[in-house]
Amino acid sequence: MDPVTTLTALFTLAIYSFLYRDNPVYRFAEHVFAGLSAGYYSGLIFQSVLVQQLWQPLIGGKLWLIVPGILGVLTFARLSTKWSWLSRVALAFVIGANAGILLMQQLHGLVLPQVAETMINMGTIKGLLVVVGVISTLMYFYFSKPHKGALGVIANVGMWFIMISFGAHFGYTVMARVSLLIGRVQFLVIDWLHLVD
Amino acid sequence: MCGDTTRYAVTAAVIVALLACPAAAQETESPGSLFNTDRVNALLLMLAFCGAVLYFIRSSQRGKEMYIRPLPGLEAVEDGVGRATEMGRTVLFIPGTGDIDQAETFAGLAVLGKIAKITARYDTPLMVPCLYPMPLAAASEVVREAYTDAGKPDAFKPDMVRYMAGESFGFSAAVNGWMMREKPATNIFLGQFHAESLLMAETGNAAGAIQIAGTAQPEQLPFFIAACDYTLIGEELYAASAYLSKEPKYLGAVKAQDIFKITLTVLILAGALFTTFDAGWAETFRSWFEVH
Amino acid sequence: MSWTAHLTSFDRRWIYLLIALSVILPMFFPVSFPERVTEQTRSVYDAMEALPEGSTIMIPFEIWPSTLPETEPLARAAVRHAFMRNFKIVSLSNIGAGGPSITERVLREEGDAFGKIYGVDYVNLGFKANYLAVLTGMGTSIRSIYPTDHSGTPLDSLPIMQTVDRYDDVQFVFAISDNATIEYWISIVGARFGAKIGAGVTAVMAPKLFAYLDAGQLVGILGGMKGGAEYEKLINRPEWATRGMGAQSLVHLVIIAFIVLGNIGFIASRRNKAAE
Amino acid sequence: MMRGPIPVAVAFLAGIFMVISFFSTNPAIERVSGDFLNWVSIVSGFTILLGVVSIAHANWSKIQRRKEGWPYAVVLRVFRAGMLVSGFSEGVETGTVYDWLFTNLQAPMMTTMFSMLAFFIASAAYRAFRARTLQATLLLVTAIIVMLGRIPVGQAINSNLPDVTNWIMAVPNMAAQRGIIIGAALGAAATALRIILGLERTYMGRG
Repeated sequence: MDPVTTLTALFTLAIYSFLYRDNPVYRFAEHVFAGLSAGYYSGLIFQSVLVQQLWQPLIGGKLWLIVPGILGVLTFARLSTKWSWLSRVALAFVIGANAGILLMQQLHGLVLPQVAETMINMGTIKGLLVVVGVISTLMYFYFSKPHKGALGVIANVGMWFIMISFGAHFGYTVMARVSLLIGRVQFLVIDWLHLVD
Repeated sequence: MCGDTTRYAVTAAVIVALLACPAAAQETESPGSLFNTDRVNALLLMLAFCGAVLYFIRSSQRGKEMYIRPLPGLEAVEDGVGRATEMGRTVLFIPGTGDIDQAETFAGLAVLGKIAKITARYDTPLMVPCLYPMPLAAASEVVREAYTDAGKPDAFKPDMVRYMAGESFGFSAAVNGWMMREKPATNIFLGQFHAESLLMAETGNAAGAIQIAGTAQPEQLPFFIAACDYTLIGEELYAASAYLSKEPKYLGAVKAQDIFKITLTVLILAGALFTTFDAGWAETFRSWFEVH
Repeated sequence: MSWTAHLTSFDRRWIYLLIALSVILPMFFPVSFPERVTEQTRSVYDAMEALPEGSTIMIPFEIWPSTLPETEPLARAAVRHAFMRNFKIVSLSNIGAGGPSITERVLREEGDAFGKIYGVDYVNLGFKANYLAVLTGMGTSIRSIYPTDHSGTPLDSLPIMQTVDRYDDVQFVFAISDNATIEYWISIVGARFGAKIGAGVTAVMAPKLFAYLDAGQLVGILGGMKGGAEYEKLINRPEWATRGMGAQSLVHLVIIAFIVLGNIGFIASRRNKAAE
Repeated sequence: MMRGPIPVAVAFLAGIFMVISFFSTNPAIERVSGDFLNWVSIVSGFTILLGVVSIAHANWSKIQRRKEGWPYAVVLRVFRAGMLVSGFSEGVETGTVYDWLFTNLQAPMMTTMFSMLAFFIASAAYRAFRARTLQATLLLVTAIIVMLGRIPVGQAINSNLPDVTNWIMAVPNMAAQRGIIIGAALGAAATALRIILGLERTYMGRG
């Protein structure tokens, strides 16, 4: 048995031991895990962003990259109480740009095509169900009036559709989670213990 | 609010400039035009939508009452804090595992402000674990402010809002361990959640807590519904935060979205009817909504 | 305690034990079943087949190491199909934690098997921060976001990148994703920049994508391990996913049995109460 | 007091520029927006680094005060330091300490935590999926049909099951997903607008 594989296997089992109940072994693994996940791709950012995307092009002559460089350094002003407002400039820059992208992405990339493709022939069962389903689901999320009367009926139909879709999600997701468990068990049974070829 | 006026004026100027461009573009018709005429529909939709949102936010700021229908999970929030107070145990609140630029995080933090006021009033222990540093900082301020507002600034402890781990599974491992050891009375999960939803909610159930959850991620909702006592479904989270926080910026937005839901419903229905009865203009009508 | 009460109140640990057994046991008695190919999987295959040999496609690996048992089989199946058709592959990842190294590993291993050369037949651009900026920026120029590939080689010195600088230059995007980034590939890269998109996603993400499939915003969907197994069948190379599917059946049946048992107990106890 | 308006103006200009570039195919605007997005990506990289740095000092107080469980806090700090020091000093390529810790400890533990959901999904479904109301029944019946329709055994039980499953996915499920997508998109667009106009400042903190 390879010692590294054994180490990995022991940590795997330590995490699974939580299924029986909380215990010191789990607690140890939990803290190792939490510690590891703090370092979390710091080195990668350093290489791929600071070196490849900023520093090399900058010394290669793209001088205006000094602007994002300065903005980036400003984010660290957050660590000082007096200058922390400067870090908000950098944060606002990123979040503002993202908001600009998102505003159009949501309206143009999602709302328009999804609305257009619901304008379909209701003469078929599928067509009728789709139009009714989309409209009633939308109306379930209408908050300005109590769900009574006609709106109540429509919202209720919407809830049926939503529940079917949640059932479908659930049915699909079981396979997703079981796949991961199969992966872990294969690691323990095959890679670690070599019980099966 | 002259700042607002300036902003609106600049926005309007930009929009007018954009609108003026199609005419220019048609004359030149070069491959690179200032305004892409294929996107007129997106422009109109954006203008109408932004206009509606701003209009309703303004009228809410001016004090217009905005009705939001009662949501079943909401009373449960206050009852849950009451339960924790009676039992002398902690309220666990997680504002999601999304970063600070997510709508669900804003909604979660808005509700947190409300809950922290109640826990401050009754001296109920509160625990708010956060995944990312920015929401952590924002949550700290929200809770501190709530305790100050409730007249108990000294009762605020910095470690009420806590960093646990920088990645969602490490975070879940830590929160789960904490739940089994501390046995909180009430767990509230409101924000953006991913796979960790059921990891934490099922453990919280095993630990015997009353649980209230809400997220706009549809793929996680079946699991919150299965493991929690109350679940806010999808946009109910936004409505709930508007309802509890009473902030015009949220109330007005919910109202504008409602208007748009009705409008889109009517448009969809009209388009579908045109198509069904093969009206001559069905294709033209539909093409107004298609993207190229 | 009445039998109905027993049915509704197993200790959860018995359930855990049965789930564990139903995953472990099939490993010792492997079975495999023929996989029926769904329409949404076939359309991805057809879209790839319809491209002329030598086309360039983009395969982003938006996956975390934690979902590899589910996503790696379908990623490999798609990469193999692409290499079988002599496509060139441009890859990248917006998942910082592990994404670029997964991309590197899968491409290198499959590339070696097909005798493909890095930089000529495929390239790994790696990771850059902020997927919204990355996806939008690549619409005008890949070079503006990625001056170099993952290991720091300037893009201009790679033969494969001589003809590629924006989405218009690739004929198909097969986005592998275990998270919501797939929706941004659809609504930014697809809707805004007009790229043709196929999706290879975890089974969790798949149900939502049916709305995009129906609207023509997606060409097709490979959903989770089953999607992978179907694709392996289409390209005639049954491997990881096909093997994994054998073990799926028993666990699914066990979970269904528990749901049914719980409901029998529930309905019976409700009858008892009504009778009292 | 220039502090408030500057970040708000920056967010506004950045957002509006992104909206303008959406509507334009002008080569000059495209070039500028490509460079601009590169800047955004670079600054985002810094904010991630800031996150790593600003949490590096968490958990100190527990150790100093020898509070209950403090040895665990020491464990946490040791591994955090290992990850940070190796990540910054020697990078993340294969063969580094960072890569070793990530590949052999962190990634397997992530998958293990994730795979625990296979157990939790079973116990939650068993406990909660009861045919109490019509809605609950719809959920659980759909779930069972879809589960059966996705596995080979389901096909053996009834050869129509895969087709029924696909119909559920493509019609009622699809319709509900579409309704949810449209509604959620409006919500996200409203949030984006509030950020651009400076009405949403939660992300900046208040001080």
